[in-house]
Amino acid sequence: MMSSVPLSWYLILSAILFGLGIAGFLFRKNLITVFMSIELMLNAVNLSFVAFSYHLKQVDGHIFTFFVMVVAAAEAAVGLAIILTVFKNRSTLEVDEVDSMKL
Amino acid sequence: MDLILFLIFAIFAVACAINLVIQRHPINSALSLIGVMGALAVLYLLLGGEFIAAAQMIVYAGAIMVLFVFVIMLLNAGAERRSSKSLLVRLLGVPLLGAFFAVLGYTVHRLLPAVDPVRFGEFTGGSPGEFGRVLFTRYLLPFEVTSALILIAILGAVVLARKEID
Amino acid sequence: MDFFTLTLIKAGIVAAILLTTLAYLQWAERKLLAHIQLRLGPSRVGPHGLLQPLADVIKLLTKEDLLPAHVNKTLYMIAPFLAIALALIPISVVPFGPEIEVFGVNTHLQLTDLNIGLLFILAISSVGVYSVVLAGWASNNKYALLGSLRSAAQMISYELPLAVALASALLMANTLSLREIADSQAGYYLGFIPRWSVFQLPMPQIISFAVFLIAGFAETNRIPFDLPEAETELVAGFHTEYSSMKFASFFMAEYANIITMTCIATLLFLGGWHPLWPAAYGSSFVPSIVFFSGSAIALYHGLHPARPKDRYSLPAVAIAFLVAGLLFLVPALGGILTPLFWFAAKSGFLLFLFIWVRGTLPRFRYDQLMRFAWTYLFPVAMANLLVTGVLVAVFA
Amino acid sequence: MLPEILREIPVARALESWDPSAIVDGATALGEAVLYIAPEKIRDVCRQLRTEHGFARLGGITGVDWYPASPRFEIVYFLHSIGNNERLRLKCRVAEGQELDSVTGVWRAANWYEREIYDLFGITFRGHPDLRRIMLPEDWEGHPLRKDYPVHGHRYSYKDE
Amino acid sequence: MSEPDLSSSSLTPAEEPTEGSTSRRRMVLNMGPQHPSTHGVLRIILELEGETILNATPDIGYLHTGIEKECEVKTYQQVVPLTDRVDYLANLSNNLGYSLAVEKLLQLEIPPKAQWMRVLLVELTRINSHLVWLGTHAMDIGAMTVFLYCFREREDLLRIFEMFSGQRMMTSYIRVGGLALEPPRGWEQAVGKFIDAFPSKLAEYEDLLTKNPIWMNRTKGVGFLALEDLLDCGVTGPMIRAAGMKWDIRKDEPYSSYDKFDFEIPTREASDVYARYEVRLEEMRQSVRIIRQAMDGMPEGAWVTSAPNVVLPEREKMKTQIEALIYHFKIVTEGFTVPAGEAYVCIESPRGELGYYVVSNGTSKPHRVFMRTPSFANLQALPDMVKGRLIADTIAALGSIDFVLGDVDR
Repeated sequence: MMSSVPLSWYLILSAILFGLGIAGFLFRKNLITVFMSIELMLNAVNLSFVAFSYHLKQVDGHIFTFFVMVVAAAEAAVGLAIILTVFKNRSTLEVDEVDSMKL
Repeated sequence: MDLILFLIFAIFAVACAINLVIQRHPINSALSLIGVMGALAVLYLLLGGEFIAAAQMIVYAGAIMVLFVFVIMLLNAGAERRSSKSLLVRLLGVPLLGAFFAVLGYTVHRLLPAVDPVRFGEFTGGSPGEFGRVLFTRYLLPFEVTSALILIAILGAVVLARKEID
Repeated sequence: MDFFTLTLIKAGIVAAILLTTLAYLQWAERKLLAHIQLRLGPSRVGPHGLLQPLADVIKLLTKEDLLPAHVNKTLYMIAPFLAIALALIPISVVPFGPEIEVFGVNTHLQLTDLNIGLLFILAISSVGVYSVVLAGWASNNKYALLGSLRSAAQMISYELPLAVALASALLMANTLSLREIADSQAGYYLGFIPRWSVFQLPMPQIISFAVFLIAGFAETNRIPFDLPEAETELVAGFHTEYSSMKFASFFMAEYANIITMTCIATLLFLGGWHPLWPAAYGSSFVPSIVFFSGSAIALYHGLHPARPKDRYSLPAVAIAFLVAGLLFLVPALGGILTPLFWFAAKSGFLLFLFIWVRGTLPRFRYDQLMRFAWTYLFPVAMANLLVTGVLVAVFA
Repeated sequence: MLPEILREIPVARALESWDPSAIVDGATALGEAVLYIAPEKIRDVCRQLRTEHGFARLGGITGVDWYPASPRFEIVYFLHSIGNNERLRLKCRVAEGQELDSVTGVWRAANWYEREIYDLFGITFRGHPDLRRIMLPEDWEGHPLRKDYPVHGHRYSYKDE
Repeated sequence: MSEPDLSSSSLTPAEEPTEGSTSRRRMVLNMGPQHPSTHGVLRIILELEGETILNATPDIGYLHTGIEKECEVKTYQQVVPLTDRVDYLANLSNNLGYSLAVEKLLQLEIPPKAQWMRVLLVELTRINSHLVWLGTHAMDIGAMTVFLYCFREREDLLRIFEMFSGQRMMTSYIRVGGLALEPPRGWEQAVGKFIDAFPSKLAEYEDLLTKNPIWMNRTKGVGFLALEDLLDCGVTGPMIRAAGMKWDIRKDEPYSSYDKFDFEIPTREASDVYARYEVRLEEMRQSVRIIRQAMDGMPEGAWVTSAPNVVLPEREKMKTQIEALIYHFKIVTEGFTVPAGEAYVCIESPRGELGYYVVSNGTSKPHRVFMRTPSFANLQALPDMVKGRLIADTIAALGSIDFVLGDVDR
């Protein structure tokens, strides 16, 4: 049937997004961009959850996704607060330059 | 119809994700990420996740990413400096990544047992009612734990971002 | 009839009416505000300035579209586009009336009925903040940046009480589909008290209605919460650097958001298209009576004109009103138009409220605004949600 | 050297006994008292007047150009005591190029007035915290309120245009 | 004004702090010279952290027109129209201050009717000026309707001024020696109608503002400056009365027969924007009281003094008597001479102490005219009022100072 999509395509998309997330995480130097790459990976995983949920015809995958979102929200709040503090103390966002434990 | 929608939004998501990685200025990356999230929300809808699609927009795109954009604007963070990479990396990086994804896709496609293709409307368990029923019965404990987590995160963020008392 | 054809026809009608309303809402605002302030308002273009919106559109379209040199071009172009798109989308799930039959076709007075209609609107409106933020950021102007920073903080803060206020109304309606929400408020207590959400037992939602309206004012950046574009402080806030049609799209977006907000308030709290009292007591004659009396007033003033040109314009208005009133008496049309009348009347009243407040109140200071959201509005909305939840659990 | 006419003014007598060399001249005309103060003493006199005689307010400072007389300028201080409902005018005769002590330390109000005189008369005040032009652009040439400044025919173009 | 930090208050516009410096989060915002709420061309250089103001440096001079210099090449009577343009919202007060100074030098006796007319007109000017202040101040804080209400009444006032002088704003109606023209027929009705209606209009403004919680939130405790600081900065007028100092030149050094009028000096203790608002509103009520007294007790007699060498003769006399013709010729061609000397006269303008210091060298042109304008001194207090507050408070504080840029820059 031409108009439907194999489930595996969703999973491949998820894998690609995850891979790009990793790439961003590894190659970017800006703390905020690194952080956003992590969010991208989380999103990729969420897509697999929802896809599997469809496959199993159960809502549990959605609930997992929901929890991931909530945790991501908490993570973003704390993470951005840390970034703010780092920037306040060192006035840079480059990962390479934030390398000492103390000022 | 499903296929067209899937292709449009999948390609859009991947394009945005690539843009996220290659853009030098964090605000562009953030906007790309919002694009990815919007595309994913539509894909969730195609998979029958009505509530989760709305939540994706409200929580992820509407709240978390606003926070990101807000912080970027507040810090007035400039573009990243260009780093000197070796010629090898520059020439081979992108083809290698493409090849890696191709292998990955093939593997996933092969390993997955043959199942029915996704048809829109076949699974309606993701409606808000159904979602809520499961969330507040089977997953009540995790739900409560998560709310505690959120509370702690709020406190942590407030403590961290607060002005130093001098 | 084919689903697509039907939807296309409905989309056309809704778009036409919405865009006209947008233009004339602005006219109405200027006119009303002018009368509140004891002046005339637009009166040059057309009778009573009725062609003013058209003139404005022509003016804005033909104005030079400036692109300042120092802006981030892509984002600068995207922002107004985003604003107007995100402001117009939500209207697609708003129902304006019950199921009707036209030329043998049964259809709802609604573009599409999503079972997560309200969530959809929330989702779209939560993304709406980006247009403001991007406009401010891309303008590369300090006033614009300050305006958009304020705006982002304000919209996020007020979305919470707004959503909580909605939640308590939803607890009683028990659905997310806007049409079912409106239908859940049909009927009357003791035969005459409407079962609207604001009156409904077990917990009348008056408090959440008030919270919703206040947060709605803030979400749409209206006085007293118009800090993102507080012109005396930040020149024009986030759209300082915009001109021509881009500037106009921000304004259209603002008015479209106001319309969406009033529609949601009407549907959730004021019973949608259900009349104030039952048809048994003659509520279906109200539209005709309103139009007829309007016609009589216009005719009277046309016969005793204050200005010479009123001699012709006011009788014309009277005739238009007379025809409108008669249309409601036609049995086939009355069934369709009466619910629409009630819906429009309630939304119109709320729109009037928006304008009235603008003519009355000064502006908050930024920190007061945030404090108001977090220390008054949010706790009140939460408490109301709790009480509603308990009462619904006890009585349901 | 207190002129006879000022003997009736208590403030003048008190100043005379505090520092005989402070007042160099004085006059009363039309019911207004004017004291001419030695330029190098102006800050001390002002401080004395403020702390001991209740002149809490400085109404203003201005200059008068008596070109071509010498010394050329008169700097006029308008003092006011709200408590005693009394007004007093101090004057300093200043030659061109001569500096004067700033009284910003006595009244903050003097800040802009001294800047204005610096701007429009070209008289420098020693110890002023922020002596810049106030009315005219920073790169303006000349001092317009001087009598030898042309009234007509002046051209100016902003430097950064 | 505290000692400004020279390094940070550089005048280069909107200087971005250099990258990596510790002050990177400090933003320099140029408020003005074109800005909706600076009421003219005032520039304030704000140093911000977020929206908190670390430092504010007013930069004035954008409206400097050199009026003081221009006075030196005009005859004494020709200076009067220039004084209109100093404080263009209270031009009659400026006319009066200058005329009083020259009259003092000439030692002219002004007939009672002219004096009472002057009081009446100056009080109308005070209402006019306060109306513009209230309207724009309320507009700045977002109350748009009050602005239009105020301008409705101001329109009536401008019509009255036009009736008297033929000009709505630049009236030049008070001249050396008395008034410019005989008061027009029917002025009693016009003024009477206005002051009968005005108290109820004041109540309308108060309905919209005085008890409005948002208004109170925006104004109470904002722009506070202690009385000592205000005195130190040379602030006068309603601002100092709002800090509890009961000092009004009309009472303490009465001029133009103000001592014959019965009125109160409103004071408040709070010294914030709200207190200044209350004081000015009360001043408008007192002005109505003074105007009513002036109308009821308006003396009969000449509206201009009889000093043939200063005041132009009547038209009829000029055409029939040779002395009058000679005087007319002399006054018109070269002006009147003023004996050498100097005089300082200050009056209570709507904004505070308005002093005219006129130095004469015995010719028909003043040697020097110094205008001690209230706005100039009052504006000096701004930085202290807004330091550590938010941008929105700057707007409120600016409005409460009620400066006129023409008055600041001259």
